Amino acid sequence: MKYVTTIDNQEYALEILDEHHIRLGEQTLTVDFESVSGQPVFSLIVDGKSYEAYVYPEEDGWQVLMQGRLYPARVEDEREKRLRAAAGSTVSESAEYHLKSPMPGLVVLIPVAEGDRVEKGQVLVILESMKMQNELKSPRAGIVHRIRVKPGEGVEQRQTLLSVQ
Amino acid sequence: MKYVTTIDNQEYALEILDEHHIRLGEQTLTVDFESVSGQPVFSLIVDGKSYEAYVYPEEDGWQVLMQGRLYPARVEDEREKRLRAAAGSTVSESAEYHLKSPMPGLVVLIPVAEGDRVEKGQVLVILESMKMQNELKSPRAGIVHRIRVKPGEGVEQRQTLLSVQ
Amino acid sequence: MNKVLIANRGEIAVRILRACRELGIETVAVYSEADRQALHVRYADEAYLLGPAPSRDSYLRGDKIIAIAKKSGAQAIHPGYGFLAERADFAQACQNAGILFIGPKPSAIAAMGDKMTARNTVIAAGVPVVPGTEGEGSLSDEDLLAVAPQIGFPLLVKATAGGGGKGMREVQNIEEMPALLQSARREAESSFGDGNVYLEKLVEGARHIEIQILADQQGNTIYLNERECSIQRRHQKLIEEAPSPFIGDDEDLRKRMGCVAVKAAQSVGYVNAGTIEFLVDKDKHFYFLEMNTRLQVEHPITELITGVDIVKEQIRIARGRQLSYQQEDIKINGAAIECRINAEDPYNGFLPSTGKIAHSILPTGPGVRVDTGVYPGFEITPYYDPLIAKLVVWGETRAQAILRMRRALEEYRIVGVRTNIPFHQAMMDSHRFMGGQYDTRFVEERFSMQDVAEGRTLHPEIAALMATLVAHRSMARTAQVVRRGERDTSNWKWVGRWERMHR
Amino acid sequence: MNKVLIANRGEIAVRILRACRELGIETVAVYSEADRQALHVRYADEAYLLGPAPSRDSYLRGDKIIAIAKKSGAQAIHPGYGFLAERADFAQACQNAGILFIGPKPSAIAAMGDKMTARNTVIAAGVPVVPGTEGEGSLSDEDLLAVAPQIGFPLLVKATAGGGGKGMREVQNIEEMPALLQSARREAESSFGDGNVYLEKLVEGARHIEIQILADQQGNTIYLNERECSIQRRHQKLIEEAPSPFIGDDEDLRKRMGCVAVKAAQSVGYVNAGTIEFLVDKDKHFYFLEMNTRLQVEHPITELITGVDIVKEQIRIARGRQLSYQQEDIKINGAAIECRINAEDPYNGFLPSTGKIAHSILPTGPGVRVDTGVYPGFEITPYYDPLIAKLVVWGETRAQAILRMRRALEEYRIVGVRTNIPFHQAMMDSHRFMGGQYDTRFVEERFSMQDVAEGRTLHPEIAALMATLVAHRSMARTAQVVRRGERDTSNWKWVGRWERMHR
Repeated sequence: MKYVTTIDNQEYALEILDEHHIRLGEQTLTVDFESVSGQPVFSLIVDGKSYEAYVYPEEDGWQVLMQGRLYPARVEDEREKRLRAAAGSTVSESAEYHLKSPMPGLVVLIPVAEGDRVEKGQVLVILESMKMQNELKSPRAGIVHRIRVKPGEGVEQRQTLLSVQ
Repeated sequence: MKYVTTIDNQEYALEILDEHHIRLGEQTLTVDFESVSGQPVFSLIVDGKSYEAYVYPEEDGWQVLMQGRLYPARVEDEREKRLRAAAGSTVSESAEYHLKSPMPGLVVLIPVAEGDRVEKGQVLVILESMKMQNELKSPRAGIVHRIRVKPGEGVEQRQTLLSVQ
Repeated sequence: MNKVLIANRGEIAVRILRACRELGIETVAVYSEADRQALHVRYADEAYLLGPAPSRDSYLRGDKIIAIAKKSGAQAIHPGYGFLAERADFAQACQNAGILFIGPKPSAIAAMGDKMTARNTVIAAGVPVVPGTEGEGSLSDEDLLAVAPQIGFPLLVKATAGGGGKGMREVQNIEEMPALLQSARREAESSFGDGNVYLEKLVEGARHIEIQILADQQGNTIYLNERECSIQRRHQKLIEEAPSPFIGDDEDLRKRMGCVAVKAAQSVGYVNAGTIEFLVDKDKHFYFLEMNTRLQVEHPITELITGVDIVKEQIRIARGRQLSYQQEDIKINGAAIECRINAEDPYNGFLPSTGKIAHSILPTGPGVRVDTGVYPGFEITPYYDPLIAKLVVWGETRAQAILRMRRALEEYRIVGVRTNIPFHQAMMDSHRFMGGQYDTRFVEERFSMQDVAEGRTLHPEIAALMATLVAHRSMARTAQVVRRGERDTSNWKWVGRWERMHR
Repeated sequence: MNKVLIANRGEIAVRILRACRELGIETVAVYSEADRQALHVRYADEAYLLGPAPSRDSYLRGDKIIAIAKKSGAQAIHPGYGFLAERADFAQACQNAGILFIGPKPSAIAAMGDKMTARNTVIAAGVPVVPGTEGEGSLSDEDLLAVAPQIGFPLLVKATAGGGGKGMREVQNIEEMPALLQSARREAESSFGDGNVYLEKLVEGARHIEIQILADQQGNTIYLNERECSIQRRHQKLIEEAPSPFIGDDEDLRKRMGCVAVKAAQSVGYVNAGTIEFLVDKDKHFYFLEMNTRLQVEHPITELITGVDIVKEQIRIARGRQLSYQQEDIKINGAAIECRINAEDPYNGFLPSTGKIAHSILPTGPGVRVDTGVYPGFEITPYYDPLIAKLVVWGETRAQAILRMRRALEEYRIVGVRTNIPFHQAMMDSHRFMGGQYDTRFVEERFSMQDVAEGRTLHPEIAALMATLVAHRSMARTAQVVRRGERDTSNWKWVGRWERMHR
């Protein structure tokens, strides 16, 4: 599984190879990673170095508190990164927003109806793809209109699904 | 609910009146009793005195470890005390043992059959009485014979149910 | 005296309980509904409910507390700090009820509790105060402009009714003073409905240094040297140390401050433990700030460097015995630092954090003392102050104490509430703190948690690894639930989806 | 030296890690598969897996440990106590690999490790040993009968090959000696296939008192006074205290023992920290028992009364620096007691107890130090010794230390394994312990946990209340399950019944 993790605007490309091996950029690291006492306290031994940190979920990612220093981190797999890129490229606070499918998939659920008022971050469509259900969220507040798909329908990449204005 | 609790051969007659009141012998005590952190550590405030103890279940009762002192305790409600008295009064290692019903009730289950070899402490009959299911156990090892009742049957106090020899 | 009621909660109640237990004295705890499972209730021989969680319904109910003391047969009440500790009326009520109040006489509490009385009393005893016109009533602009040069510039214009910086102006010279007086009065008028102002010398680079004193009923008063408490945020002390790195080897200054503190205490006939707070400027002039007529939060650092058990001495004094020590017995051995561990989030404006402590590992080992009233499973409620533990270390030197504090902070684990431990870690790494180069404005004006990290090795790639591994597992777990659901009932599937959707 | 490998686990590994961290030295931990989550692994800068849980596959793998030291760049190895600490071959292997062994030279370990060599070496240095014929080879009955009056009665006949009391006889006078010699030889022959015996003076009312020494590479050797460790069970120390209540104010005896200990250490060219154990009889004669060429479990009590950080001195010595102290700097301040908290059940023959620590509250506050390697959630496995924590207290006097230990023991909560805390509580209540009236046989021969309770207030009725309330709730819970089941599916009902039946 490949991830792109961002800390302080620095992106780290990571690939989880198996239980004990991770690729970080060009290096392959041997890791031993355990939760301590079932708590959000984690012990990581990586190539002999021992680290411990609290890792807390955050609304938009994770907080890693290690050695008295807080590292806010965003972890995205390729799919999520594409989702965000797609959302980011079309977002604009004033203009109409057209939700486009970031990947081919199957519409599972559309939890909104035309005319609904939605908040920023509210889920507009749940799309099944890469065997996972993906939430497509609204990048801004507005009114939903022109829903062009329905649950059960297959969609192509970059197909417009609905609009928010 | 009435209990007889035995510590060091001393019997204490206790009655739980409600959440915060207990009768101990002739006294009515105001108690505030809580488990600490969901552990077998208990804090008891009784008429302003504060005590704390570990209370562990034991095969035959409870262990109360308080202020560096262990108090092994047997707690019996009236029904259990009668059960034990009934068992105790007829037990004999050599002679045939006749299991008599310690109270009126309904036979729920007889988990043994004639000719079965049973161990000391093995359940012979489950009797429903006082809205509870009571296990009648064998006071010694032996062979079950002459089962005189069957599940669903009502029995009288001191009625012989079966024998072990 | 063989039974003492402790009219407090939290770490200080536990601290006092321990002293009593070690003296063979029985203890009576009082508690609010929120504190049924608090350590002080668990450790005490007796415990009585006061009332609902809010302090005014529980720990401030002096009447109930005195009634409980009488009912339980406690001959004395220890008030700790906060709550009723500096309430002269409560001390008087104890006396009226025939119960010993472990602290000073009501008259001493009252005298030091009123700022103007305190100021005038200590001035009369020859104790230096911050020069200014406070306590001289309403003065006109003309009067103020006339007196300003005597006080000296820079100075502060402060609202008489004021607080929180409202109506306060810093004045550099006489020329700009009239305009600043006007604006200060306008602001004071609009904020407090009272335009009166007074002048106070601006103590630049001020250090907050306080002297612990002990006084017995036989008239012996001694000082246990100083504590430095300049690391503050919004006037809340966060880190204290003893001895003060600012006083350092200046034994003459130490002695002069000690003697002045003793004089201030004697000026109100002080008995028991107390603390005289001073502001010290960069030229080592010191000014009386106020007297705390009770045990201080930070008393342990003094205990560690002097070997005196202050709480036991308090009880000894209350029993009418002589102090165990004379002034010449009091030495300084090594250095001690205290970090106040608060349930507040240093990354979120130090907002208080509440919740159940799910897990905790205390730092232990040589030279480490933790005074705390919490434990795993205990709930931190919003009703009381956020202090959950005091982490105190001793070292042979200040440098060793700092190194030890670093390792202790790094060992400390608390899960369930956010704490200010990272703030303390940053401070222990700060070059200015290490050099003893700080004043009371340091935290607010010149300290940033990000800046100090410069000296530290950062591990963003390790943090990235950790976050990724946790995220990966969290996702794997969700996937697993869905898979389990498929074999089981269709409900599970939707639970899994729902969980993922609401992550 | 800026990186040290700690070749140990548990509390002592944590203790050494802390010292390194406070000295700014990087640390390398090694661990077995059972110890992945151990504190020493979590606290260290680096950690390397040694192998499976059994010691021979992990902590005794000197070869692997040296390889890890080289790989990680550690310049030194601290062995702690146990495991490889007293293995001359390991110390030698470190030396050969160019790694500093934080301890004495291999030759000193070897000399003190062999009982006969040690005895002869110290005798040559003028150190008193328990009079006897050990080390004189096989003697006939005639020889033994001839030498017996010189040793003096009572004496012990002991099997040369022996151990565990087999082939041991106590002899009161010369008349009964021939018969006892015969039976001892017969038993030794049948037990060990070797009928050789030797004589040793029976030290009556023996106290185990040991002297901590420190020696640097410059030839300075000092003693840090004594520890008394007579509270033992099956030769396992359970409680230690410093100073010894038996030596008490006898500064002459203290000094003589200290000087003899220094002499014994010097006789083998000893460097680093070590301990000379003595037996002391009721007439204050003392006899060399053995030398422990390593850090002792009980070193903290010496630290508390002398202020010396022994582990930091060990590192200092290994770095080739002079001791920080001279003999005249070493004073005794107050009194310290250590209770070894073992995971064993004092109510069940002190059988070891294993399991996961579900909950724990450490005693803290003034004068209390806890050295431990465990925490809530950690699993106590059967692979290593049962020591889970050392509870150490300091008091201004021995009486105060005992009172403080009582309150600390009462505060300590550990859920998940049984501990010997109740044993320590009983001991702290024992009049003989309080009076310092005990010897090495006290625990096994004259101490009963039930007896000492006489002085205590018992609360059987409170225990009855507690047991009844817990039983009642447990029953109510079961009943509830059945009730819930009735509304739900019939399966629940049977689960409830099953639970009740199998309670």
